[in-house]
Amino acid sequence: MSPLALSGTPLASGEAGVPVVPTAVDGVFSLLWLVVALPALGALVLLVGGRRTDRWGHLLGCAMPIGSFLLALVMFVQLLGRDHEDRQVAQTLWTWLDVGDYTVQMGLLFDPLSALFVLLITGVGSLIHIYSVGYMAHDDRRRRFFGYLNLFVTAMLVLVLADDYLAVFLGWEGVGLASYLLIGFWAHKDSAATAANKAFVVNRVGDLGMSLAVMLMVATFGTSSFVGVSAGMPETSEAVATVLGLLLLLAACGKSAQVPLQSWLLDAMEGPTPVSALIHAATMVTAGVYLVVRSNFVYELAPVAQTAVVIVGLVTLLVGAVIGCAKDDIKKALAGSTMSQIGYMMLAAGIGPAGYAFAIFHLLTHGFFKANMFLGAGSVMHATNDDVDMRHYGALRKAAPITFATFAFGYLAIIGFPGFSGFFSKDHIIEAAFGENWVYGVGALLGAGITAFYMTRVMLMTFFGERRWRPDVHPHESPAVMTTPLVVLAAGSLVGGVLILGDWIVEWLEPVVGPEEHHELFVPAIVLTGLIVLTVLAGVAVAWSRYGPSQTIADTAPTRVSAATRAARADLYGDALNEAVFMRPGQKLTAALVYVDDVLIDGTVNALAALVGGTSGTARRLQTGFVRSYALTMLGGALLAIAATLAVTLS
Amino acid sequence: MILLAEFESPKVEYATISPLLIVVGAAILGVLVEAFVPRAWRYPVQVGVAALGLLIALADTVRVGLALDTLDAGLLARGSLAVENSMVVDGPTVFLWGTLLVMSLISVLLFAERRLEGGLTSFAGQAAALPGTDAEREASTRGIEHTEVFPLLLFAVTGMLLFPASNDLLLMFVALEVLSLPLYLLCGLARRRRLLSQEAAMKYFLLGAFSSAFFLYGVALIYGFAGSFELADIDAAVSASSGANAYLLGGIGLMAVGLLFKVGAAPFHAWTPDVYQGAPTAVTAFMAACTKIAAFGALMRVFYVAFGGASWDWRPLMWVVAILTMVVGSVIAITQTDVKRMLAYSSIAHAGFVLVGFAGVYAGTGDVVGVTSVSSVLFYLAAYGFSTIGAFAIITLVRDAGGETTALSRWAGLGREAPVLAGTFAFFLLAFAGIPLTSGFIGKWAVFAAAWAGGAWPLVVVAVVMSAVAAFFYVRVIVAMFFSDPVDIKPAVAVPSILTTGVITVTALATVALGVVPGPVLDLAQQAGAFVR
Amino acid sequence: MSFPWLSVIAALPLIGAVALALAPRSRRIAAPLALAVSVLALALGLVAALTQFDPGGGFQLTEQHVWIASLGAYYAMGVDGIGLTLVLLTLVLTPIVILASWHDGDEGRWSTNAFFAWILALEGLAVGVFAATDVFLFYVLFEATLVPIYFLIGGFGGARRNYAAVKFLLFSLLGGLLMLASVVGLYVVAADNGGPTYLLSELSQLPMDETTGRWLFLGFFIAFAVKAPMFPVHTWLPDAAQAATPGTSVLLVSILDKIGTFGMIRFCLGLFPEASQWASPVIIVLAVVSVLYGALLAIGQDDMRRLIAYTSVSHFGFIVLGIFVFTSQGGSGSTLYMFNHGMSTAALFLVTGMLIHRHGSARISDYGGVQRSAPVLAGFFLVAGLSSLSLPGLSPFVSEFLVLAGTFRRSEVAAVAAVLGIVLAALYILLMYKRTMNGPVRDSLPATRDLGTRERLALAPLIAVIVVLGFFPQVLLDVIDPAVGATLDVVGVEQPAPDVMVSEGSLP
Amino acid sequence: MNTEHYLTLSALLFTIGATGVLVRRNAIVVFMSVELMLNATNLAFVSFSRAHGQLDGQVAAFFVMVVAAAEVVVGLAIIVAIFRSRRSASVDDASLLKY
Repeated sequence: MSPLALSGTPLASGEAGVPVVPTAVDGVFSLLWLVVALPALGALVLLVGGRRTDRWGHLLGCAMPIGSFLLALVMFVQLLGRDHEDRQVAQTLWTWLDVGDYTVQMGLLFDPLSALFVLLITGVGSLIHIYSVGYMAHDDRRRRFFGYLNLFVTAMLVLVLADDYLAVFLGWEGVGLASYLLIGFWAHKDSAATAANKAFVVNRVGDLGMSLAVMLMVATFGTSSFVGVSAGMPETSEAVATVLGLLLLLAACGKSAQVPLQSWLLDAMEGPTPVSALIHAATMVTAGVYLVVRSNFVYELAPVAQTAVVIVGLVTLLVGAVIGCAKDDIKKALAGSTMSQIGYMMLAAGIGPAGYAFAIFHLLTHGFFKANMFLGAGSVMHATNDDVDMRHYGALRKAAPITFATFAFGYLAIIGFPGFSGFFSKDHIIEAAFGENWVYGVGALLGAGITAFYMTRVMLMTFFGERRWRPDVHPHESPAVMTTPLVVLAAGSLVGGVLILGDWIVEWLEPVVGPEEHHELFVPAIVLTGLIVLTVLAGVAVAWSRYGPSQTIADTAPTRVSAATRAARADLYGDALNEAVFMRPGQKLTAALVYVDDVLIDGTVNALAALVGGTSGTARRLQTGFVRSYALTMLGGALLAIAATLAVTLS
Repeated sequence: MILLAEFESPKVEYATISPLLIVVGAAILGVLVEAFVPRAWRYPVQVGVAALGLLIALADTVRVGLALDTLDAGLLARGSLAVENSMVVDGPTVFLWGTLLVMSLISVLLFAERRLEGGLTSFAGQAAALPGTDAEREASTRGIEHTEVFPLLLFAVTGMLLFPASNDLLLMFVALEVLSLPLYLLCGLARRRRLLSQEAAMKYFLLGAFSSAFFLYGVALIYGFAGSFELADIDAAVSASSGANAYLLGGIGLMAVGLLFKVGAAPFHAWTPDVYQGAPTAVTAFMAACTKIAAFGALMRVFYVAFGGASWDWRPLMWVVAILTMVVGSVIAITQTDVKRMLAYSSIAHAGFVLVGFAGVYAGTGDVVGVTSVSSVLFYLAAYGFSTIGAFAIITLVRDAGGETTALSRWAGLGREAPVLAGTFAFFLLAFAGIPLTSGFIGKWAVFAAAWAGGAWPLVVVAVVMSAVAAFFYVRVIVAMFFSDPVDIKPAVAVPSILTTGVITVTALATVALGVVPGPVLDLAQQAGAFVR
Repeated sequence: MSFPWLSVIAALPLIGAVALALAPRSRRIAAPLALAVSVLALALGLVAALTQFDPGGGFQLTEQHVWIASLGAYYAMGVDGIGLTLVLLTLVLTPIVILASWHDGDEGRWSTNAFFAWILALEGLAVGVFAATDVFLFYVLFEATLVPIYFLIGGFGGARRNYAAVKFLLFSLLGGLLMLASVVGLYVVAADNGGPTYLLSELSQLPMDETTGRWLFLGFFIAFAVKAPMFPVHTWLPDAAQAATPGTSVLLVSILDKIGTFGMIRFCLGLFPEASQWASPVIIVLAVVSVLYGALLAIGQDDMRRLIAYTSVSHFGFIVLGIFVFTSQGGSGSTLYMFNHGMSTAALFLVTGMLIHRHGSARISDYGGVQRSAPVLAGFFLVAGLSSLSLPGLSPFVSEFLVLAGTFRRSEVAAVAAVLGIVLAALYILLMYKRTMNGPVRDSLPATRDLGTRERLALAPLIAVIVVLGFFPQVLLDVIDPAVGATLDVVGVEQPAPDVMVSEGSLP
Repeated sequence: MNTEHYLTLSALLFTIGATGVLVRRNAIVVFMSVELMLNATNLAFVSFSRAHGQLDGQVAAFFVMVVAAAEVVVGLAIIVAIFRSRRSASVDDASLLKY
């Protein structure tokens, strides 16, 4: 019996999150499976088809997510037309497992939350596919790249559409695989291969949480479906809820690169830039946020776990921001920023009903502007022979004007420049954080300031100041196939804020996460907004003063820097910690065990064999060949036999 | 006290003991043949007499077996006493006779093999001629052979038949000597490596005589205890005696020495490797199979019938001996470098396994037909007899210029040279190791089952571990034959006549049959039932 | 109904083996003939499974004849869902192994005929083992399988094959003989209770006192633990895998070792329910240790074949764990795991074998960047590896998850400890993959020839089965689950119920 | 004198014989020691026969004598053959077969 089940009393159902109660698919929704199947087909054809598909592979690769996007758009519109209560539709495809009392249906759930994700994934995904046609044009393995991308889209769609935690896990690890393949796409580079491994393994640590969470669900509810778990949660104890919440948080930390499992994301930038944009910025890394929001019915009953989510989010948003400040590698700076922004989302998700909608809102806007900036960075790298060091950039705004302009949109969005999408989403999160607890609020606010600083730094070092180009670099604007997606994404970065108009997104998500709880603030919201803008401006100002056009930027990173800078450059010693605590002791343990297995266990076996052999070698010497000694043995044996018989009986 | 007037001529049930008489008759006929038939004719005549005699005896045994009287139903004992109670012809006797006669018949074929030595048997042409002298060479060029080996074999068989059928300790002693004396001689008659052969004979003789003395002294003590040589009387005395009797216990101990010597149990095993190695291989095969069968038969008869009531006194001794025998046989065999000698140690180990069944002392539970100590031992002996004769027969075929080459190192690569032969030998080894689908497995299973049923499960556990150790050296030979390359000169495999080929074929088939469909023979062993007392 | 399906399926390869042994020695005949025989057996097996088998019907396709009356031994065959799964595993893998080992028999100590004859003999015996419903028959076949595999390792292996073959044999024999002691004990118990019998159906009804049952259980369990292999009696496996040809390793690890875990379900649980419960705490600990120990050691290996062997130790730990937690998820998961592990390990052994064959080295450190010149090989390698690390979507995930979920319901601690294995699995597979396939191409390494058609044909079915069963495991689970349920009924442990019953009505 | 004394003597003779087998090297002497053991047994048979008041034991003694005579025939033949080929009757010289 589960000890967890015994402690605590069932919670009153009133405090529960929102149960998942879908209706069966009908009409256009019955094509839901096709949304997943299209990219799956693409991946299959491209990966199994081999070289035969080289010529048209990238086209097929683009067509599939676009097809999915269009389908999803139709369904989204359909969903819009429905009442709140009817906005969860489910399609059961087949029975995945049915063992004993545990059944898992392979089913899809299309509801307001997953609808938004599907659109984001297929939408941004399609743009990035298109971009990649140009970006990977000179790579002889482009077809395979598109195969992997399609695989990723498939897995990501499974992740957000599945209606059972185990099926979510399928997508969860599926995106992990795609991420692994794509980070290691240039596998001939040792660093890429290592980074891919690291990403997969660290993610697996998070997956432990997911696995255990599903096991706990099976043990507690006999099911792991959203429907079953959400219905059963109110009946169970807070202890179970807390453990579930913490386990799911562990999973989220792995996938979303949250502290303490953040270390893989920076290394993951070894992958081609579209990958960084799609997987490691816009979609996959936000899966953790999806999971937390999706599991609102768990977290609502587990305040401790919620607090943990908030703390993880808060710490990560600061850590990510600090790391972002110290990186000269443009992609790593953006990666730090990604961590930080996801931290915001986690923070919001952890706050509960007051923050779920804003977490998703920020996730969407971030999806646009971060993908935009990553692709922009890719475009910059395209222009500079794949150089990623910002100290080798400078003054690129004239060489690549479209890239510059679109990047600027992303920049303005991320720092929360009023009017841009990020302004709205971040503003709401900080507000919600203040509403929950002023410490959260201050942390979030501080993060906003730092964000402004490092993003400005990136902007300035890349596009402004003097040219610090390498001699053989002749920057140029990217082809249209790459800039078009940039433009679209830039537009998204600008206008993404419309989702909040009239609290649309809050209401939209209500069937999933329940109504927003609005906390009263100690100051009017407008004051807080002002404070945020001021903080951002301060950040920008500091960056301007240090990296502005008037400042000279050293060609190599200065070495005599403060301890804080050194720490930030070393990713706040995250890797060092992992190495010291896990890797090196692990290697020692492994080596020790190999020794133990060889010497102790196998050694015992061999020693036993040697002992028998040795005994044999000695004992056969007793057979001396002298008949008299044989007679002596016999006589001794006879005496012993008689003595023994007598002794046994007479005693 | 005993008046002449009471003297009657003893009643001899000729019809019951006729198989024994047939063999004796054949043996005596053999002696006459030796005296009266011209030298050139002796070989075929002797072989014919021996084979025919054994064959007729075998047929007669079947007749006797079918005619056995059923005694009191509950005991499953069938048969009757004969010759003034000095012999007993019962189920086990008949089974043992049958087995012994079959094995002897096969051995005769091995004895008669002439092709391997260029038209001569593998026995010394003239035992009296010194090794390496002109006399010896002349004897072999003139084709002189000791055809006396056949009557000798028949005499030994006589003793073997009599040994387990004796209901009288004195007769048993006589039988012991009758079976031993010809064997001592046979051991010394090898054509090649005469010195080793003679040494084997001497060692066997001296130690055999030594052990006979122990046996005899034990008989004397038992006589002193019971006042009779008859097993039933001794049994009655044992049942009647309250408390421990030193004569009885001493007698049991000393008789055990004599019998355990014959079966080759530790610590009375020391002769086995030397004699098995030195004796002519055909004789070794005969000894390994038949002596063991006869001796175990006698051991069971004495200890179950006469000393059954005192079984708690001798069981601990037998447990220790069984364990010691298995350990000594299995462990020392591991480092042997001579195939023949290794098989000798293997035979010691097998004696240990049989002793496990013997020491279980399980007579079954009346109505349930199942494995008993007697039936399991009988089956094991039959199974082991076939495989061991087959294995030794194969040893006679691996030769070089100096005759048989038994060094394990010279067997390397035999699997490539003569796959069928090596495969058959490997099969026999697997049977020795007790791998399923061979007779050895069923035999092991049976003795273990009997022992366990008799409460001797610790013995079973030891036996199991020792089986694993024993497997190692069988595998070593297989490795040498199949997985090693010949070191210098390839081993040569002589082409035998139909005789040896037949022996190998028959024994291999028997080993398979007893492993795959052991039912009939197991049933026979079970129908042999209990000893008649 | 009276057609002896199982006997025919088992006999066919054996007859094929004899035919091959007698056929003229020819490299050109041997492999195609063997392939034809094994494919025919597979076809028969599929026909039997699809037309004659009813998943809910207990033991089926039964045959029963008295074999050795006085021993109570019967020639009794029959399969339930568990047995059928493993029979199918055997039938599926053998043709694949033959196809993949097309030329492996040419370089051995003996003829190619012998190589394929032994393989077929092994197939026939293995089918017999999985189908035997008589303990005596099972034991006989169980031991008999040692002979072909022994000659396969010793005759066609690599450098240390003699050592490996002998070590394997002695380990197995020691275990097998301990089991023999228990088999004998069973006879005694049966004989005391109304007459000797070795029929599984009758033995399971025997009254047995606690102490006897436990001792007999131990004899069986140790034999199966050696076979499986579990920590700490696993050391023969790495040596055997290192020395054997890849095909032999597949037969050994994917099929033969399953006899151990199959035996645990069929005999340990089926015959000694009380003792199984009594021993389960210790066994669960040992299983968890196997999981972690095997995984950690796998990480520390430089020889690919040893590495895979150690991963199997880890995987077998999972299987044993699932068996001894006595939950339907655990039991069904374990049975499915046996099948899946067979497939995935076969793929790994074969693909690494193909790589090793190309360069003559099994050392990971001798490789690097192979994917550049042999992308198809790398692709197969990756999928095989991913299946070994139980990636969702590939079949081993389902079974591993079921085992873990079943374990969790019985013991959270064991599940939490065992689940660490999935992280370690990622490490050992991906490190091997990275060091061999990825990274810069080693200067010392000549370009790798990519997989040929035959090799692809051998691997493709494996990968296909792995992927398909990853999404549709229910195909097999439908067959397995009732049989496991019946076994667990025998054990008689109450199934842990969910703490909260979610009403059926709320499900869509 | 009662039976015990004869039996003691018999046991003593048996022991002497056994010791002789162990300590003497000459095969003939070893063999003679064995004969001594047999004769010790005969003494025991006869003593027991008298004690039990039966003839059986005495008959046994005759049997033993006959058997012993047969044994001599075979034994001497073997020993002589060995002596001829080795020019030595020492049992320790014949030790080629060992280990």
